[in-house]
Amino acid sequence: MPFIPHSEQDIEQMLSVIGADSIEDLFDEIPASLRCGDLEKIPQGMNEMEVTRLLRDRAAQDGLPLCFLGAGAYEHHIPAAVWEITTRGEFYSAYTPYQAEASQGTLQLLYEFQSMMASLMGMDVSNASLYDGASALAEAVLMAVRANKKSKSRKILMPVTTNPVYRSVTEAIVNNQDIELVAVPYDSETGQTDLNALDSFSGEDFSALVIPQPNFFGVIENVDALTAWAAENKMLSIAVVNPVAMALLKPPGEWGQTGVDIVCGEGQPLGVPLASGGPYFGFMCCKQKHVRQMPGRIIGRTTDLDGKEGFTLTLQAREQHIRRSKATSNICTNQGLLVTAATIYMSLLGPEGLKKVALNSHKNTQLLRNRLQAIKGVKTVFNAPNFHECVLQLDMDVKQLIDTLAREHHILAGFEVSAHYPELGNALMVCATETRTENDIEQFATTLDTLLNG
Amino acid sequence: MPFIPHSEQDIEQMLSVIGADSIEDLFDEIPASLRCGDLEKIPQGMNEMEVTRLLRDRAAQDGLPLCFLGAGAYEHHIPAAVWEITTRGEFYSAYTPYQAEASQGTLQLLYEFQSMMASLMGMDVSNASLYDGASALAEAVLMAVRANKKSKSRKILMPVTTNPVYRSVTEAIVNNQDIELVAVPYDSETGQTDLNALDSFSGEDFSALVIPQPNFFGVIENVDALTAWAAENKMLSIAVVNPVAMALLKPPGEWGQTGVDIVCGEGQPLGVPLASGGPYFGFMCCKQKHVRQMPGRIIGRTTDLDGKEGFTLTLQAREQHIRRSKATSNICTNQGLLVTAATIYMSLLGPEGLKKVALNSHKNTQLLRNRLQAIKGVKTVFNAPNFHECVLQLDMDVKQLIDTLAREHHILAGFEVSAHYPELGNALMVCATETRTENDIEQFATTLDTLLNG
Amino acid sequence: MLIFEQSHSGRASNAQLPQDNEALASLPADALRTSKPNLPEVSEMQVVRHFTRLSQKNFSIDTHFYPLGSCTMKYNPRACNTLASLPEFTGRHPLGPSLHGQGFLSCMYELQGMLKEVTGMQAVSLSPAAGAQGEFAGVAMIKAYHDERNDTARCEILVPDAAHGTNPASAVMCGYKVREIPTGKNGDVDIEALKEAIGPQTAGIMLTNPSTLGVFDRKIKEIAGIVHDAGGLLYYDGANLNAILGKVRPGDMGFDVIHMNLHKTFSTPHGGGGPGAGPVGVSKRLKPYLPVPIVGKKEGQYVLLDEQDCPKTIGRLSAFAGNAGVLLRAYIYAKMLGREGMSRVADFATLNANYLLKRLMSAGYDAAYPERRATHEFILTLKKQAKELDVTAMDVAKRLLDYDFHAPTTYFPLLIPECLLIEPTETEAKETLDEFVDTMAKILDEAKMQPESLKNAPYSLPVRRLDDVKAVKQLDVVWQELNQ
Amino acid sequence: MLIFEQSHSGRASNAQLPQDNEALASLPADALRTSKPNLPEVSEMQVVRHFTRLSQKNFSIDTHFYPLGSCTMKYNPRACNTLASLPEFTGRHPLGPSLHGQGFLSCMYELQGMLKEVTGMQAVSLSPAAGAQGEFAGVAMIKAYHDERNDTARCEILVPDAAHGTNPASAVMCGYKVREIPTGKNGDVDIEALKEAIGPQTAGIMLTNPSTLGVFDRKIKEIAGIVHDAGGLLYYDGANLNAILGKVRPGDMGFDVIHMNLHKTFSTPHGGGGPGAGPVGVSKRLKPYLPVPIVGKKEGQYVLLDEQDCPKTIGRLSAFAGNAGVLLRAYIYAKMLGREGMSRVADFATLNANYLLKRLMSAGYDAAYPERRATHEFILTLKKQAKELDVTAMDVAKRLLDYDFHAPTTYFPLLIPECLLIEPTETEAKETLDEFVDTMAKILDEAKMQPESLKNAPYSLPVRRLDDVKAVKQLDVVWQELNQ
Repeated sequence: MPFIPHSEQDIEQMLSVIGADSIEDLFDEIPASLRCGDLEKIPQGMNEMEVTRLLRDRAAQDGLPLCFLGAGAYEHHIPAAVWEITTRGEFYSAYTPYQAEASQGTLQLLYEFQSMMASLMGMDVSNASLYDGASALAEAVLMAVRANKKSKSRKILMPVTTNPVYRSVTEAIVNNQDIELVAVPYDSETGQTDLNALDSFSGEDFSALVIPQPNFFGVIENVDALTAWAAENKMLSIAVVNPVAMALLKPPGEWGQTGVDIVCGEGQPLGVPLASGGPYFGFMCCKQKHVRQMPGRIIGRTTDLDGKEGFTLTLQAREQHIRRSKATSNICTNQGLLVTAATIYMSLLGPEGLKKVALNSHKNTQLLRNRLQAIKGVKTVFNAPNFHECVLQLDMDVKQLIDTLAREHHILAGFEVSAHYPELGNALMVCATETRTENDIEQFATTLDTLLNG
Repeated sequence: MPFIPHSEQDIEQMLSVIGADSIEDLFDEIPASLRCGDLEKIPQGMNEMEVTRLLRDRAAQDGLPLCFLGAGAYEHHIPAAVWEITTRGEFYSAYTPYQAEASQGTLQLLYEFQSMMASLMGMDVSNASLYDGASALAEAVLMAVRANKKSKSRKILMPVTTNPVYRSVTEAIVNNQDIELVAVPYDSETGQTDLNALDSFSGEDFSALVIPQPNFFGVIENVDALTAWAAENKMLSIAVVNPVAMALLKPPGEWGQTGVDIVCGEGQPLGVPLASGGPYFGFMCCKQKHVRQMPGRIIGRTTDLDGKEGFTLTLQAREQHIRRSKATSNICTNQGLLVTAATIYMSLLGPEGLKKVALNSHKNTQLLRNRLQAIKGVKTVFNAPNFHECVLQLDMDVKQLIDTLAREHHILAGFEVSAHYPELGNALMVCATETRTENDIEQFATTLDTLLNG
Repeated sequence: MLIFEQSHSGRASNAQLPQDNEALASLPADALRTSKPNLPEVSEMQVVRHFTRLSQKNFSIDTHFYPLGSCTMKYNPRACNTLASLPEFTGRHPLGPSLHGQGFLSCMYELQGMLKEVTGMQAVSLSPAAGAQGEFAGVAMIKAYHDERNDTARCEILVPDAAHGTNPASAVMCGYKVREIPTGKNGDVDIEALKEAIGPQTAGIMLTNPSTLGVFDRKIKEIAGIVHDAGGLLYYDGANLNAILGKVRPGDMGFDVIHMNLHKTFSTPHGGGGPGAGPVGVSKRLKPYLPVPIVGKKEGQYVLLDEQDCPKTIGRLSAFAGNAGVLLRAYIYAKMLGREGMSRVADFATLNANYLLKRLMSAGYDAAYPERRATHEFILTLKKQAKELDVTAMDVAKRLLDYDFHAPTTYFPLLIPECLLIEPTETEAKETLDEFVDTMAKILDEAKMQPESLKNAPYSLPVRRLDDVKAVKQLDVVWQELNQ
Repeated sequence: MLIFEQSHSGRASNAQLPQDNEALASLPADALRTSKPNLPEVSEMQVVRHFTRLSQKNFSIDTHFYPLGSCTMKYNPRACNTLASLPEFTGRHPLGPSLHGQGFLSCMYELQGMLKEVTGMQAVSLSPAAGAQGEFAGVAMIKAYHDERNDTARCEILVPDAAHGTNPASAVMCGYKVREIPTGKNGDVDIEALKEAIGPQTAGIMLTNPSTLGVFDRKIKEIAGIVHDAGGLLYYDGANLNAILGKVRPGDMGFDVIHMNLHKTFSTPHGGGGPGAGPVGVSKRLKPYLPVPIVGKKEGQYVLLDEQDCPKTIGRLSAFAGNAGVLLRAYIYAKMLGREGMSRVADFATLNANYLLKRLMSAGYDAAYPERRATHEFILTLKKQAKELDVTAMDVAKRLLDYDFHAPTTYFPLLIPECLLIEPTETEAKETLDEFVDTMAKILDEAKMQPESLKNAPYSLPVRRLDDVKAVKQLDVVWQELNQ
C-alpha cells in the first residue's frame, strides 16, 4: 500500500473506535448504485524502482537537442543553488501561508519577490504571481477595464506584435465578459507597432493599450511614444515585458512621462526551467493607485503582538475566498514554488548579473543573426534593433527545415513565424541566450548552410 | 572573484583596521624567496554556466551501460528521498559534531545508524563508520591484534575467498606493523574456504580468522563451522559481510556458538550510488567487550543539564586528537554523509524491504545463472549456493568479451575473475541485483550467445 | 533580516556572472535602462544561507502534520520530484517538435487516460493551470455548449452556499450571474430550494461532492435529474476527489464536467501556494469544447492537438500546455498507486477522518454534523466554547501551532460558526492522529483553566500573532527603503 | 524521538518494497536469518519528516557562521553537488571499462595536474580517502624510500608538539616511533631543539606550515636544510593549505611529500564528519611509491594505473579509487576558481583572519601570538579570563551557540591554555565578522557581569550542555530497547 502507514492492527483499532465493521462501512452514505467497480483501464501500480526505470527511459527518448528556439520560453543558465533550495521540503511541501506565524519563510520570501519585481519593473507594487505570462495579460486586461474609471469602453488596443498565443489566451479568458481586443498593425519594415496606424484610433474610447517589450519578433518597441499616446488618449497602458530584458532596457515604470499603469509578463526566464512549458509564473506590477484592483495574492509587512516585524497575506478582501462572486479574479493559488526559484535566482544574479545575462543574450543573438544572414538564402526581415530574438526569411519551407534539423542534427532551429504571420513567408525566428557559445552558433550556421546550399 | 564577498570598500576598511597597506602585506612573514608566481598550468576560471556545460559533456561521454558487474560495488535502487534529504545543507555542510548541542541532528542520526547496524549484524555495538569496506578490514585486523590478549601472534588467517582487493589493502595498511596475513585456500569444487586446509593450522597461534560472507565468488561460506573453529583455536573471528545479504542470511552475531568478535564490511549497498567507487563507507561492529579497541567515531546517548536526552561523541579517549600516538587508529573523519544516506535508506526499506532486496537480487542472479549456463560455451564453476554473484567459465577470452560487450552493446558483462585467480581460466563473475529485469537478463544472454556461438 | 539588508554595493555571486561584454552599438540609447534595479548584491553563500534559514521558518508536510481541510495536505513522494527533474524533462522546450517529446507526451497521454477512468468522464484536457482555471474552463464549456445550441437565455449558475469562493468567482468570469442555494440542516443541498431556484435561466450548477461540509450528498442523483431536466448542466468541483477516488465517479453521478486538483488528490507539491494543476474532464457532449492543447495520437506519434484539430475549443488558457512539470509529478504518483492504490486513498483518508472525528468528539469537541459519516474531512464547531469560554476557533488554531501542529482550516465554510475544517489525509499514521487528539484535549483544558494561553498564542514561533489590520491599513508590500 | 520509537510492526514504506518472491530452494536453511533485524518499520513520510526535522537541529555552513579553526568551513558551492550527481557520474561502476569512463577520468587527470601545480610537487595520487589516510600514505612512502635504500636504522619521525593528533598516530601506523619537537615562544619550531633531536635515526619530520598556531614558520627553509642534511624527509600536513594557496608552494619550501584536505581547501562538503579526500603529492624521489590507482594516459585514453604499472607502489588504501565523488566536487570547484581564484582564497582567508583578530583584540581578548601576523586562522587565549573571572574557553564557546554562531575550535592546540582557534575563511562577509565581534564583546561583558549565563550555556538549543562523562561511564551506543 504505497504511502499508507496503517497496519492491520491500526485498522482494527480505528474501526472499533468509529464503531464500524469495515472500511467499506464508512462509505455507506454513498448510494450503492453509484459505486464503481475496479478501474480496469488503470494499470497495476509500480514500485519506485520500476517507475524510475520507466521515467528514465521516457526521458532518454526526448534527448536534449541544441536549442535556438525562444518564442516565449527561454533557456537560461539556472544556478544549481536555485532548485537545490527551492525543493527543500519546507518550501516544496508547504501550502498557501494561511497561518502566517507558521509560514514566515514563504511570506518573507514573497515580500522580497514583490520588492524585487517592483524595482525591476520600476513600478510601485507587485503581486505574488499569477499562472503564467499569457494568463497574466488576460488578468491585466480585466484589471484595466475595472481600473479605468474614465473609460466606459470594454475595448482594448492589442498590437499584433504581441505574442500571438498571449492574444489567443487573453481572448479565451476575457471573451465571456464582452471585452473586445482591437488589433493594432505593425510596420512591415521595422516590425514595430505602427504609430500612424495607432493614431487612427485617437479620440476613440478604449480602456487600455497593450505594449509589448521586446515584442514577439524580438524587436524593441517605441515604448515611450506608445505610453505617451495611451496617456494622451486617456487609456491605461499595460506593458508585457521580458523580465530579463528589463535589467538592460528601460523599465515600464519609466516609459513616457509617467510610466505605464500595469506591467505583466512571463517569469520563466528568471530561474525556471523550460520543462515543456510549465509550471512557469506570471508576474504583475502596477501603480500604487491601482493596487486594490490587482488580482492575485499580495503579501504585506506588519508587526506582531510584541511589535516585531512579520509578514502576512494582505488585501484579502479582493480575493475570491472572501469576496466570492465579487472578487477581482477567481485566481486562488499562485505559483509559489516558481516564485521561490525566481527570488533565489534574482538574489544570486543581482543587478549586474541579470544585466549581463541580458547583454550576453543580446550579443549572442547579434552574432547568430550576423552569421546566419551571411548564408545564401537567408535574410533578416526587420530593420530595427532586437533583443534576443530575430526573424529571418529563408529560401526553404520553414516547417521542413525545422523538422530536418531536429531529426537529423538534434538542433531546434527556431520558431515557425509563418504559422501566425503568413504574410512573412518562410519566416523563422531564432534565439540565442547567454547559454549559447560561439561553437554552438557555428555548428548551427554550418548545418543550415549545408542544408540550404548543399 | 567566485565565492569572495568582499567589495573594494570592505577591503580598504579591513586593511585600515589591521594597519596594513595591502593584502600583499599580510604575507610579509613568508620569505620572499619562497613566493610562487602565477600558476600557469592551472587554467583560467570558468563560471558556473561554463563548468555545467563542461561536466554535462563529460558525463555524456561515460553513458549508462547495462550493469551485470558487482565484485564489491552493487547497483541497487536508491529511493529518491535518500539523497534529497542527505544533501540538505544542514547535513551536507556541517562538520564533525564537536559542539554536540549544535549538532543533535547528525548525532542522533549516527546513534540510530549504530543501532541499525548492530541489529542487522546481530552484534552489541557499532561505530559511526570508517572509510570503506577494504580499509575497514585492515582496521579490523589491527583491532584484533590489539584485542586478542590470549594471543601473542601478529598473524591473521585470511581466506583466499576474501575479496582480493581487500586483501591487498589490508596488506598495504598493516604491513608496516609486522602483521602477517596467512592465506587459507578454497575448495575448488565449492568455492568455499577449505575446512580441511584450515584444520592444518590448528594449534598454531593466530590473532584472528577472517570470514567473508558471501565470499568474493558470491558463494555462501560455512560460517558456523569457521566461527566455531576460530573460537576453539583461541582466535578472534572477523566477519566481512555484505550488509544487504545480512537481511536474508544469518548475521555474524549468530554464527557458531557465540557469534564473531568483529564484523566489518562495505556499506555502499545501503543507499550509496556506485559513483566510480566512492565515497562509500566502511562499517564495523563488535562485541561489547571489545568496544574500547574499536577505531572510529562512536556516538553515545546521555543527558543534558536539565536531564533531557541528548547525543554526543563518546569514548574519545581512544582517538587520535586526544591520545595522539597511542590512539586506536589515525582515523579522524568518518563517512558521515554516506552514513546519513544509509540510515535513511535502511529506515525506508525496513526489515522486510531489505530482505526483499536481498531475495530479489538472489532470485535474479539465479535466473541469470540458469539462463547463461544454458548457452553453449558457458558453465558454472562452483557447485555451492551463491547470493547475488556467480562465477562462470567461458569458451572465450574474458577480457575481450568484456570489452566487446561494453564497446558494442553497452553491457557491463561482469568481473574478470581470472585476473586474481588465474587457476580458474576464462572466468567471468556476473551479478544481478533487484534492479535487473527479466528483459535485461534476456538481452544479456542473447547478446552473449550470439558472441559465443554466432 | 531581509535579503536587501544584507546587500552591499559592489558585491556579487561571482560564479553566476556571465562574462563581460562589449558595448551595444545595436541598441538605441533611449531604450536602455539607466537606473540600477534594486536587486540584492550578495554573495552566493549569503543567498544559500538566507533562503535555507527562511525555509526553516515554514511548517510543511515534510516537517509537520498539516490537517488543513479542503487542501489535502498529504505526503508528496520525493520520487515524483526527482524523476520530473531529469535533465531531459526540465530541458525540453515547450515548442520543440513532438519527435523530441515522445517520452514526455506519452506520459501525458497515459495520464489523460487514467484521469478519464478514475472520474468516469469521456475526455480530459490537462491544460488548466490550477483548480480555479479548471473551474473557469468548465463553466466556459457549459456556456459554449448552450451558445452553440442558441440557448442564450441561460444566464445563471447555481452555487450552494457551502461552495468554495472560486466557484461563484469563476462563474462570474464567464459572464454568469450566480444564485446561491442553501444547505439543508443535515448538510445536503436543500432540494426544495433547488427546485425553486432552477428554471430556463439556469445554465448549470457547480457542486462539490462530498461537499465542503465534509459529507457526501446522498441525493446527488436526484439533483442531477432536476438540473438536467431543466436543461442545465452539472459542474463537479474536484477539490474533494480524495474522498471518493476509486469508490464513486463523478461521471456516474451524472456530472457533465469536472476539474481535478492534482496538487490535492494526486499529491503534487503545494509549493507554498502553487503551482497547482486543474485538468478538466467532460462528458461526451462537452468534449468538442475542451481547452487546447490536448495530447492526441496521430500515425503512432503523440502530438499536441490544437485549435485546428479542435475547432470548437474554448481556446487556450496559458501560453503552452499548462503546468507540465506538475502533470508529470501526478503521472508518476498515479503510476505508483496503480489501480488498487486509487481506492486505498479514499479508504484510508476516510478511515483517518472518521477516527479523528470520533476521538475529538470524545475529547469534548462538537461536530457540525454529528449524525453524518465524515468523508475525508469533517467540521468541528466551537460555537459553544466561543460563548461559554470566550475562545474562538482562531485561538485554538494559533495554539495548535505552539504544539507543532499546523492548524486546520478556520472559518470555512462560512455557514458553520467558529468552525475548524479538519482533513488528516491517508498518509498520516494513527499515532500522529492520537497525538493531535491529545493536544486538542489539552487545549480545551487550557481554554477552561488559562484562556490567555490561547488568546495570545502562538508563543513559540518566529513571530507572535500578526496584526492583519495594520497590514491592510498601513500597506507595505514592497520594501520602501529600496527607493531611498 | 528516535526513529525506532515511531516504528510499528507491519508498517513499511511500501513504494520502496521490491516485489514478493518465491521460496529459496537454492539457499541452505542453516544459512538463513531467522531473527528480524530491528530496522524501523515506518512509512516513507515518517522517514522524510523525521530526518528533515533532525537536519534542522544542526548548525552548518548553509545556516551559520562556523569559524572552526583548522577545519576551513567555507561555502560548499551547490553546483559541485548538482554536477557530481549527474546520473552518468553516480551510476558509473568503479570497475567499468575505461571506455565508459573517459569523462570521469579526464576530470581526475586534470585534477591531478592542478594539484601538482598548486603544491609544487612532481606527482599526485588522488586515492587517499581522507587527510589521515593521506598522512599514512605519505609516511609509508618515506618508509618505502628508506627501505629501498636499506637505510633501515631510521625508526623515528619528528613531530612538533603543536601538530594535529593524526600526525603522530599516522607515524605509529607505519611502525615509527614519534619524537616531539617543542615550539619556540614566538610560535615557530624551536630550531635548537630540532637540531638536538635529529640524527641518523630520523626518518623524517611531519610539519604543518602555517602551523596549527596560526603562524607561518619563517625558518622553514632552515628546517628543511637541517632535516635533509640529516638524511630525513619532510612531510607537509596540508590541513592549512587554504592560507597559502597560490602564494607559496610546499614543494618550493622543500617538502618531499604532502597531503591535501580537499574537504578544506577545495571546499568539498564536510558532511557531518566526512567524507573527506586526502590526495598526496610527492617530489621526484618519492614518485615511484605513490599509492595506486593513479590516473594516467595510454594511447590517448585515460586509464587507471595499477600495481603492474607502478611496481614500487605502497599499494592500495581503499577498494577502488578513493572518494571519487569528493574528488569530482573538488575538480568542479577548482575549475570555477581557476588560476587567479586560487591565490584569492589565500588573500581573503588571510584578510578575514587578520581583521577578525585585530577587532577581537580591541574588544578585550588576548591573542596567543599578538606580535605575529595571523594566517588564515589565529588563536585567542582565555587564560586571563579563566583566572580572573572563572570562565573557560568552553563556556565562551557554548555561549556563542546561543547567539547563533558555531563555536571556534576549543582546547587545540594543546599547548595554548584555554584557547579558541578561529578560522573565518574567505567566504564570509565583513558584516558577519563584525556581528561575531559584537557578540564576543557582549559575551565578555556577560562574563564580567553575569557569568552564569556562560557557565550554563547554551540555553536556546535543542539540548542544554550535555554530560560527556555520563556518556562514557554509562555507555549507551546502541538503542537498548531493540533487544527487549
